[in-house]
This record gives sequence, C-alpha cells and structure tokens, in this order.
Amino acid sequence: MKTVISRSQVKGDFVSKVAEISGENFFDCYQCGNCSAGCPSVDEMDLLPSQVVRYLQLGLEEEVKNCKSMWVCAACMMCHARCPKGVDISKIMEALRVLRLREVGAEGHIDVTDFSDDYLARAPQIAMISGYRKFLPL
Amino acid sequence: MGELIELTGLKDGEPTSCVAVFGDHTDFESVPVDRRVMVIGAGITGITSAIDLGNAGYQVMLVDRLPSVGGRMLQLSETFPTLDCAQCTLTPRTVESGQHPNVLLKTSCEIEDLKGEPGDFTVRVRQKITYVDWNKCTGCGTCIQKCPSKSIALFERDAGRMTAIYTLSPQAVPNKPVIDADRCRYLTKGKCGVCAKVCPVDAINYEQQESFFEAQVGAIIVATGFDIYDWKNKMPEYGGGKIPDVIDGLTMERYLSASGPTAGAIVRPSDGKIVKEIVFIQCVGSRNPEFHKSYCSRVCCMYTAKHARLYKHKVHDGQVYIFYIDIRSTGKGYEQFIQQSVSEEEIVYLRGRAAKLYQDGDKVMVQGADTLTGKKIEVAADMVVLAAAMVPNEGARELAAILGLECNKDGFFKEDNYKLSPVETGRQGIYLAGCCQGIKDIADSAAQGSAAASKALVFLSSVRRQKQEAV
Amino acid sequence: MKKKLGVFICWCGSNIASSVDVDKAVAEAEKLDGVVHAENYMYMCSDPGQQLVKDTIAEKGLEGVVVACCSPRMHENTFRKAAGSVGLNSYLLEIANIREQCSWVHQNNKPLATAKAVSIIEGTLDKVKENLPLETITIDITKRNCVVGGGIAGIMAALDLANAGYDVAIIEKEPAIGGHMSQIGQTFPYFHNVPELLQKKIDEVNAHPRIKVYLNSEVEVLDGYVGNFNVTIRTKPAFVDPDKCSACGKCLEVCPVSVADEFNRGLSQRGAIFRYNQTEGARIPVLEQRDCLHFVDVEEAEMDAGAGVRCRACVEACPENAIDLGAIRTLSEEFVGAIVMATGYDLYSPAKMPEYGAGKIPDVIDALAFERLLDPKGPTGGQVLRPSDGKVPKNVVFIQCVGSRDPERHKAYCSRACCMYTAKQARLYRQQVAEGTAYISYMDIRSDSRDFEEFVQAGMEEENLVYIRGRVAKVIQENGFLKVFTSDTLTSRQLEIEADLVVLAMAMEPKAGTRELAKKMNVTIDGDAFLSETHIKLYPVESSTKGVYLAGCGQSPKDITDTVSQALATAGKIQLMFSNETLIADPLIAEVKNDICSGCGICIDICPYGARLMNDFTRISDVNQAVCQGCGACIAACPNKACELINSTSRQFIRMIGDFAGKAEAV
Amino acid sequence: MKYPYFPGCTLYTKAKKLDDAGRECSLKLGFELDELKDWTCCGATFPLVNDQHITMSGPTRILADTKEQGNDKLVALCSVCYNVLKRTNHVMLNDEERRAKVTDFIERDYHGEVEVLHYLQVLRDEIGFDALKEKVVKPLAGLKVACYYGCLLLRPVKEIGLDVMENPTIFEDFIRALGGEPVEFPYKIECCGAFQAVHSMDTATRCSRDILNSAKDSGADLVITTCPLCQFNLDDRQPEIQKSDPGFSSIPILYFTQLLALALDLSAEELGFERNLIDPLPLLREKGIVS
Repeated sequence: MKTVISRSQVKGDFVSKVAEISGENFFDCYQCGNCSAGCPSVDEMDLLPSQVVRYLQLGLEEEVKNCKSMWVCAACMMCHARCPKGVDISKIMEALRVLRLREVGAEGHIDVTDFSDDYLARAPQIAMISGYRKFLPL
Repeated sequence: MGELIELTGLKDGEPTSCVAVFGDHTDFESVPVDRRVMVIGAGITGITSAIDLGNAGYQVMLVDRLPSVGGRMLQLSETFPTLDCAQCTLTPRTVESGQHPNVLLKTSCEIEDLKGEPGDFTVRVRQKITYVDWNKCTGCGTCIQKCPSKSIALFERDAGRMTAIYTLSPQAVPNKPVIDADRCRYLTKGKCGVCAKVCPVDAINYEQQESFFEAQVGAIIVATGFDIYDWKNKMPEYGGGKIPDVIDGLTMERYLSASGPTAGAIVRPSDGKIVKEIVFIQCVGSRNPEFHKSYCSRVCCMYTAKHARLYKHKVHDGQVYIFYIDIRSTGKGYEQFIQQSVSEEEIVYLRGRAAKLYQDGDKVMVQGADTLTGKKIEVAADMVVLAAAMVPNEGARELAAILGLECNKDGFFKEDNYKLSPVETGRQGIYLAGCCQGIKDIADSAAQGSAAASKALVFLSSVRRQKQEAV
Repeated sequence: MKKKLGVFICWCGSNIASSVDVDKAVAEAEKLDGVVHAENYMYMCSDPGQQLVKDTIAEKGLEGVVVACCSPRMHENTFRKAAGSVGLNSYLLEIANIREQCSWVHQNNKPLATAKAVSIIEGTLDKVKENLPLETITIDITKRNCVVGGGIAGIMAALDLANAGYDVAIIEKEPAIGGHMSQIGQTFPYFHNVPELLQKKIDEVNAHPRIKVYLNSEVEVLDGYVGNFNVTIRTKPAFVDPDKCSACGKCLEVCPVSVADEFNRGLSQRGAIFRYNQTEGARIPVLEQRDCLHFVDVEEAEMDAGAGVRCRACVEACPENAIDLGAIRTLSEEFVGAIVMATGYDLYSPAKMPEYGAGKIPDVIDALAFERLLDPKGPTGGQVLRPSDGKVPKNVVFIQCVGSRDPERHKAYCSRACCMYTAKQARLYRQQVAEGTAYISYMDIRSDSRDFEEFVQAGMEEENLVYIRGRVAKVIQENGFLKVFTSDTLTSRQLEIEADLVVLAMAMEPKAGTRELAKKMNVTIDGDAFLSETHIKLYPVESSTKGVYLAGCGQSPKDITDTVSQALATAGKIQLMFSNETLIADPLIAEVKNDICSGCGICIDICPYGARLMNDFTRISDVNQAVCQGCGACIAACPNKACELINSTSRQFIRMIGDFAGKAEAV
Repeated sequence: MKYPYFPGCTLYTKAKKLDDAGRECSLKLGFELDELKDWTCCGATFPLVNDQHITMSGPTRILADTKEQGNDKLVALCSVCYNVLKRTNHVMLNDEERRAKVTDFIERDYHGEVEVLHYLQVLRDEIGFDALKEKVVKPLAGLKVACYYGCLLLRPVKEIGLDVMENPTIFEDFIRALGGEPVEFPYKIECCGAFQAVHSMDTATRCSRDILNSAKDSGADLVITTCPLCQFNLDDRQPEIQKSDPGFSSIPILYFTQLLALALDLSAEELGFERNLIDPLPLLREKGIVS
C-alpha cells in the first residue's frame, strides 16, 4: 500500500500536539536505531521506538495513534540515556498515551478493582498508580 | 516565468570605461622555461594553483575554454558549511588571477597538442573564435546592452536568458564579451550587426578566424573540473528533462543565486508560482553501477542539505523532502551542518531512492520509498531537484590522450599512487588537481590546487638543479 | 585642510541591496562632510567595480575612500591594493561593514537598515579623515622549516620542502617517524601495501641531506614570528647510544618489566626497554623512563633491606656498554621561517564507552588494534586471532561511529575515514577467514571518494559483508560469548548477535597534548581541540598565526590521501613564501608615545604575542614591529594612555562612536 | 546527625521491611532518619508531558514542607520516590515557568532549595563506605550478590546523576563494604518491566527472566534492589518464569537494607523475610549469615 505524504500531514495537528506536549523535536532524530537496539520491551511492540519517531517525522498519524508500542513502554528511559541526539522517547510515548487517555476520559482507565485480592495484596501501590495514570485496560 | 533581471548589471546608457586589466602583465617568456607552468582549467582549483605559482615568482599561463575564469563556482549561490556567498569567496581570487603580473589568462582556448619533455614541454593551443577583437575591446558593455537576441543560456542552466554577445557574469574576468555564433542573428541569418554598429572601438569582427599558438612550459597542471551527468537524456524515469518543474542541483544554484535568473526567488519554472512542497532526490545517476555511474559524487549530500536550508530561508512555510540512501557529511563541520539543518528546518529525509517522477496536473508526483518505515511513499511536489551525478568535464579523455595520461573507466584522470602521490600522474611534470581526478568539494579542490602547485615547484627546482650540476 | 573623500557602496548582489536602500544611501552619503563623490554598484569587488573605484580616485583626486560592503576580512586587501595601484596610499581607504553588521542582521526593516548603513559610513569617513598614510613593514625570512609531527603528513611536507632546496627539522614525539600509518597494513580502496609505500618515504627522509629528524622530542617553547621563528626542542634522554648499540637485543631479554605495548594497541607486552616497532629505523631499542624499575621510587625500607638496589639489568647485559641510565634530556634550538603543524590524531578511548565494555572486555578492540592483527609483522603474524584465547574468530562485529556523530555524549563530528577502513578491515578478515562472518553496524555508509563506493559494494558482493543499519546499544560478555545488542532499522528488528570479536571504529580526536601545543604555538583550536584553519575554502592550510601551517588529522579527521594533499599544499604555501626575499606586514600596529610612557611594563605582561619589550636603556616599553598584530590589548591596559594603535586612535574611535550614537538618537 | 526522611506509601505498607531495616541500621551507623511531618504521597510517577502539572503538586508540597521545617536535605529509600522528588526538584530549579505554575497552584514558596538524597548516597557521601565497613559486625563473607540498579536510581542521567549510568558502582562498593562479593552482570541497569506488571504482564515476566538469568549466570546467590516495584517483579514473576522454563531455578530478591541489617547483626526475624516469595533464609543459613 502506498502512502502519500504532504506538508499538511508532516505539520498535522496531532503530530504537532505530540511535539508540543512531549517537548521533543522529532527532527533531532537521525534514525540510528540505538533506542530500538537497547529497548527491553521490543518483543511486545509493533513499532520499534525509532520507528515511532520516524512515523511522527512523516506525520503518519493513524499508525502512531493505533500503535501498540506506546502501551508496552515502561518509561525505563534507556533510549534517552543512550540517544546520541538527546531525544527522550519516553516523553514521546507518554505524550501519545496521554492524548489517547484524555480522549477516553477517566472512566476508560484501568480499574484497580479488576485485579485479584491476592495480587493487590502484593503489588506495590506505585504500580497501581502508574497503571491507572498510563494505561487503558487490555 | 519569474522576472528575469538583466545579467549585465550595467545601467542603461551608462557605458563604463573598462581598461584591459591584464595589460600590465609581465612578459610570459621573460623567464626561462623551467620557470613557466601551464594550468589547464581556470576554476577555483586552477586559479588556486596559478596564484600560488605566480606568487612564487613563476610565470603561469592559465588556460580555459570558456571566455572567463571562475569555472563552476561562478554558477553557485552560497557554499556549505559556512553559507558564505560563492561570489564573495571567488571574486577576489578571479580578480587576483586577472591582475597578477605573473599570471597570463588565456580564455576561450583549448589544448591541441603536446610535445617535448618534462621540464620543457611545448603545448599547442587553439584560440577559439570569439568574434570580438579583445585587443581593441575596452569591455564597455554597450554591445551587450544593445544586443537584440536574448535566448535561453547554458550558463543559466536553461533557467534564464542571455544576449548572444555576452560575458558569463557582470564580474567576469576578463570582462570582455564573446559572441555565441548559434544565437547571433547576424551569424545565423546574416541580418542585424547591432553590436558592430554600437562598438565605439570597432572590436567586433564577424570574420574572425581560429588561431593557434604554442607555449613552452616546464610543467603542466590539469584542473579541468566536472560536468553534470546528462540525466535529461539518460534518465527517462525522472521525466527525461520534459517535466518543466524537475531541475538539477546546478540549476537550483542559479535559482538560489542573488544574481541568478530569478534574483534568488524560488519559483516554479512552469508557472512562476512560489514552491511550497519541494522534493530533492540524491544519487541521481550516482551509486548506480547497473545503469549509470557506480561512484558516489561526494558533494551532493552537502549541497542538497544546503539547498534545503537556503530554500527554507526564503519560503518559511515550505516543506522539504529529501530522498537519500546514506547521508555523507564527512568534512570539517559538515555533520553538524546537516544535523542542524534537519532539526531547525524540519526537513523530512526519506531513506530510499525515488523510482519515478510524473506530471499530474500542476504537480510533479514523486514515487519513492522509505525503507525505515517500510513504506512506499508518494509526494505531490511543486518542484523536484535532482542531485545529478557529476562526471569529468567534456573532452577529458581527449585531453588525456593529448597529454599522455591515463583515465579510469569513468573518465577521471588517474594519479600515480592514490595515497602518497595523489596529484602526480604517470608522467613527470604533469600534475592533477580538483574534480578531474575524482569528485571533491571546494575546500578539498583548492587544497589539491595548492598541492599540485607545490609538486610543480619541487619538480622545476630539481630540473634547475640538474641543469646547474650539468654545467 | 579637508580631505576629498569618496564613498563606494556595494549591493553585494542582493545581500546588501535587499535590506539597504543603496540609492538612498548614496544620496545621504553625498551630503556628508568632505564627500565629493558617492555611488553604488552591484559587485564592487568585481573587476569593473574595482576599476570604478580606481578611476574615480584618479579623476577626482580623492584623498580618502570608504568602501561600504562586506566585512573587511573579505575585501579590505582587495580595495587597498586597488587604491594603491592608482597612487592613493592604501591606508587611506577603509571598509565600512554594512553587510555582516547591517544588512544581514536587519533583514526586515529597510529604512532603519539604511539609516544604520549611513551612520556606519559616516563613522568610517570620520576615521579616514584622521588616517595617516603609512608604509608597509618588511621582514627578513629565514628559509628553513620546522615540521611538528613525523606522521605521513609531516613526512610528505618535509620531503617536498627539502626537495625544493630548503632545510627541514622534523620534531617527532615517538621514537620513530611514520605515525599511525606505520600501524596499518593495507590501504583502501586498492589494497596497496602500506609498509612498502611508507618505508620508501621514511628511507627518503632519513637519507635526505636537508632533513634533520628529532625523535623522542617535543616543542618546548616557540619564540619569534613569521619568517623568524625560534623553536626550542626538548628531547627525552637518550639512554641508549645509537652509535654504540649493535641492536643485538640482549637488553630486551633481561628487562624484568612487562607492560602493554602501545604500538600494538595492547595486544602484546613489552619491557621498559623495547623496540618501538618493526621498522628498520627502530632496531635500536628505546628505554621508557616511566616504566623502568631503575627510575621507580623505591621505598626507603626496601633500600635498607638491601632489596632496593635499583635495577640495572639492561646495563649489565649490554655487551657494547651502550646504555647510560644517567642520560639527561636535551634542549636544542632551530631557527626557521615557517612551521608545519602535522600533529595528527588519537583514537578516542574505548574506556569512555562503558556500554561496549569500557575497554575491559578483551575481545572488544579498537580499529587500530585490528590493524595490528592484520599486520604480518604484528603480534599475531598477521593472523586474526581473538586476544582472549588466541582462537580464530568466526563472527566478527564491526561497530562504526563509536563516539562519532554523538553530540549528546561524545563527539558531534563524523570521523570521515571509519566507513572505509571498516569495509577494508572486514574484507581483509573475510579474505583470511573464509568461513567467518563479518557484520558491520552503521548509520550511513560514507564512501564518498573515487572508487570508494565500488570498494564497499564489492565487499558486500564478494566478501558478503553483512551491513546492518543501526547503532549498537550494548555489548556484553556472557558465557564466554560476546553478545551485541543492536537493531536493524530496515527490517525493524531488534537483533542480538553472538560474536567472537568486536571491533570498534572509534572516533578520531586530536592527538593528546594538541591543546597545550596549540597554546604554545599561538594557534587557535575549535571546540573539539582541532587546529583551526583561517578560512575553510580560501585558506585551508593556514593557521591563525602567520607562518604556521596545518596538515593532516590535527586539523580535522581525514584519510591518508587527503592528509597528503594537505601536506603538499602546506609545502606549496611555504615555498611561495620563501620565493620572496622579504615579507611585507601591515603597519597597523601599536605605537608608544615616549614622553608619556612611564615604563611600568603592564603592556609586556598583557601582550599575547610577546611584541612588547622593555628597553633597558630608555626604560620605555618598545613595540616589536614584526611581532605586533595590532590587537590593541596594550592600548586598553596602559594606565597612562601612552600607547595608541596607528590609524585606530582613541580620538578616531570616540568620533566614530559619536557618529553611531548620534544617529541612534535621531532614529 | 539527623536526616529528614521521606518513607513514602509503599514503604509504610508493602515494603515495610525496606523501611524498617533502613531506620534500624541508620541508628547503628550513627545517624537518624527523622520522618517528615504530615507527608503525602509523592505522586508515584513523574509527569513526562509538559502540559501536565498537577501531578507535580504532591512532590512539590513535600519539598516545600521539608524546606519550611528547616531542612535543606531530604532522604528517600524507595527509588521511585527518590526519582520523582529529584526530578520535580530539578524542574523547580531549572524551569521557571513550570515552577511558577505549580507553586502558585499549591500556594507555596519553593525554588528547589532542598537537596534530594538517596539512602545509598548518604552511606557513600556522608557516612563513607570505609566507615561503614568498620561498623560491620557480621561480614557477608562468601555471599555473591547481584546488585540490581534498575532504571530510576540512574535515569534520566542529567537529572539524577547518582552514578555513571552505564557502569555504576555505588551498589557494588556498598556490598564490598559489607564484606560480600558483588558480581558483575550485564543486566544490572536494564528495566524489570516496572508498572507493566499491571498491564503487559508478559513484558514484566520476560524482562525479569532476562535479568535473573544474567545474574545467575554470573554466579550470584541473590539479587538486591532499592525499589519495591523491582523487588515485586523480580520476586513474584519467578513462578511464571518457571512455567515457561522448567529448568529455571529460583533466586531470592532482597532489599539492600535487609542485607545491611544482617551485616550489622540485626535479627533476621525482624527483617520480614516471610513476605518474600522466594525465601532467602535457606541460602542465608547455608552461607552462615543467619543461624
């Protein structure tokens, strides 16, 4: 399938919003792939971290909006720590998640009561809070 | 069409009086042959060699087949990575070569034959017909202002017009005109003769004949430079030159140039509209061993990034796309230049060769790919700029045959040893510099120009020592 | 008496004319005090433009000229020369910079830019009014050279200069010349034999009557100025007398020390006394004081116990009595007219890359170490063997851009040569180990000179090099294997490669000590400590100090070919300087008013060029005309206002500032 | 010496043992963790997008309290709290616009005056590992310890700066001071899957497996951590790992304060090992560290 790209797409509203709230300039990225090489969560991702930035560079909004990778990212910041251009992908992933979560609204977030009592008895609160803040239910 | 400005830069009816600048030249034959050098090609490389040698007290004959010196750099707008204006960098050098008492300019000349030995060559040179007697001409420019025949000009890469009697630029050195026989009304149709009528010193000579002269020199530096690959005839997939809004990089230089046909405005050749979506395609004919040239043309990555940046300076809301295979920015400060350009100008680099261009309404459709997303990409562009391969200048093989030099498969002159004798040839006394040996940028070319000059100096001083010892 | 003044305003194409109304500027300039002529032209620096200036000077008898155009760095000389050619003293012409300082920075406000341009012109006119006609200063030239660094750049520059008939002193830090090139076996793109090529040149240097080589030496002090430098050279103590030594090698056998051999990049061990490398010239052993037990501080207790008798094993073993541990360092002097800085590069240290093992995993080596493995005279006899266990590696991963193209943490620049030497190393490895696999991690393949692209493509086609587009995140050692974590951005996969050997194409950085040396030589450096050229296109081999030239990787990373071209270019520049009997310098220098100077000497300390000297007889601080660069530091520092810069006096500047400030108020 | 101390929610409940041991040990080492009055939750996540300020109000209030209670330092034990507090403080110091927004909202005057310290930093920089070594009563001789750093103690590099990101040593130095033997293992700075434990459990399981295998391959007897979430993932994922890899042998996961307590000869019974899924006691007995 071919993809048509244009000025309006590269400068599209969604992409611009992601750039704005993440504070990252996608065009700083020169696609070296170091982030993808070191990311611990790639096995469960559909787009590599470097590809998420790539799709944003090209303004491929739908693919990025619907990607699974943002939900798999654990914000471990290894990508940022090693990025030779200083791009913080954990912020970009968060921006993508946040925009989706804002769209869904509070009721759409993970409901902690869905977890088993056993699980809740052991899992630390920080996991629960992060889960609520960052994720949609699977 | 965008508004074309007059190339002469002179105000109407105000003839300036220009005296021949190289009249105060020291006599070429005033020194022995082992103190004379011929430099073939008067681009930035040849000029650098010539001035170096001239400054060292040698007599230099600087030969070029064009009517004035400066070469390709004359056509450029601004140069990477400092964005210095090319004219401002070049002009002092061309002026210096014209005014240097030890440098004799021989423009509109071609090499016919070589005889003799290293240290004492005899070069036969053909002086082409210019239809203007330069001994009489004062360079006043009246003929150029009055010439009624204005047509698409090669120097402007077909993007602008020039008169049939012309100088290559308002700052031409020597600043004396020649007539293009193919475009001159008098020479093609037998009617007109305006230039002859207005010339105050009777310098126009429609009957001028070719002439020949011989120069005796101790050493020769070859700096014949490059040309652009003939993509118009050889690359039908990019429109074969038939899509008006597809141009090559050197043409883009003319568009970007303040003294170019649009005075620096980036407008579409087809309808003069401002370009909002611009696609650059790199490696056009380069790195393509199957169909075109197997080598990399070295400077395209940098000049394309520069084009993109200069374009964005002029069209702030425009979008740039660059199709590339690898970004090659290896010189001092080059990598930083590219990275800064991408970040600041938000240039979309697409990793993949563009396969095809076609006209669709008033847009040029670019079919390409991005191997990083794994997608086939299409862009509807207002204008497409091809970074076409650079090839040895026309006639390089013939010159090689005359001088007894070797060429490689692509027609580049071969040096003696790639690593340790990069400017020496198989023949003693003949040296190479600049793009005729392999494509390189201005900085590397100029450095090589100085290196070749150094080799010629060393060689000629050894010739003199041998002579002294013999005595 | 009023000077007749002329003003010439350049459009610089559209560079100036698009923001400054050049016609209005002419009209305004015509009104200014003393101006008898003003006009504009599209390119004033062009031949007809200059002619215009010359003709007008002659016709109207101008006594002072202001050319309003680009920075004086560009064309001050051009126009001064033109003025001089028609009999106007060159120093009565001044440039008013209305491009860099006006049109370029005020692109969106034409009226204001025009007003500013006029005020710049007015100020400059006021300066010209008080300018004195001056004569240039002539300086004698010592037609001898000094080349700092005996790598291939230094060798080639020295040979050209010597062959042109000038004496050359090469100063080399190491015990042999040849530099990094002597660590390399074959070249790209033609697989030429480097030792053969290089040895020829080294022999030529050693046999040349005009070249003197100072080994184990460094520049201690640089005095003087262009044409007349005085270089003090510090040479390490010569513990081994080359005239006595028979190169028998007995000392090497008895030395109890064993340290990593730097020349072999730590792939072999050497003693404190050792042969620097395998070349003919290095047959005489050298003794490294730093490693030698004789010089190590022995604790007193040990001395008392009798165990501390200082080691003299080599001295005792030497049958020729050639070793003298009491030798001391020597200082020599060279008087030269020009200097070539060919100081070269080091590889960035793998220790700075903890993610790749920080230089601690034995089978992760740098590219020069790999060159040593390929060298038939190297530590493995040319066999590619793993340092850890001496086995033939079957999977080798080459990583490019290690430390390069990494503005965030390491070096922002590209090291230029790595793409090609990596391709070469991988090809040579595959030619040697038929069943091996070579992976190359890259971002962009930069094979941008003649036949380079073909060389890389041939590597893929003939040696099946596996190029993987992605930067390696991490190399770890696990169960005796190396694991390389990378990605392939083209298939969008994260990859884990099991490797036997990893070769890092480390960034090239200026040789250690370049910063300090540059300071001694008064040569400016850039942020990465590379030596700065004056102008990348026009003066690529000229340093910021006149008479000091640059060649090779000390200026920026480059391959051997480009290094040699640059070296030859420096030789050319020096030859043309030497083709004159004297040099000409600008007289725009400091001047001392003898009746005001109190001889306090503050100017002497402040002068960065060493141009100010106390006259012991008059007790007045003199100016060395040849050395003074007219920087003005002494003028600012002088408490008595006894110094003035000729043609840039305080009076002139105060007037100029008055002009600018006055205009600013009006606006 | 008293240090203002922020325990955080998890250390009051599920990671009580991390907290208890930390406090007990400090007394033995000659300093006191002085619990901040009226502390609230740190927010548990640092907001990674620029337009989200509300989650910074919690940590900012904590920092402002610390300042108002007359302190210029604040010690945390939990890596998550440490990370959130330190990053928030970084914003307070360096981003005037965001600082003003947050402090205006919570109506407090705070400009980043408090220095946020991790307990390990106190040991290294204020007490000194040499001094610690002298206080050790029962050296952990023969115990091979994998020091697992995880993410939040090290990253983001410029904001945290506790140690060299790629090759940190503070944890190893700590173990050496206790007389134990730290083992180098390549996965010591990789992520355990973090809060994917409530979302993409597979990720957490796989990440934990890789880390544990790497530690065991390097010869470790046990793994220590500073983070309740790391401890949870590494400990509680082990049964799951065993399901897909029956050959997987379990390995105990301890908090670093628990080992510290053992070395200072605190009673093992008080260290809450019963909460560990993989019981460390058999190992500790075998090594002669507890009887």
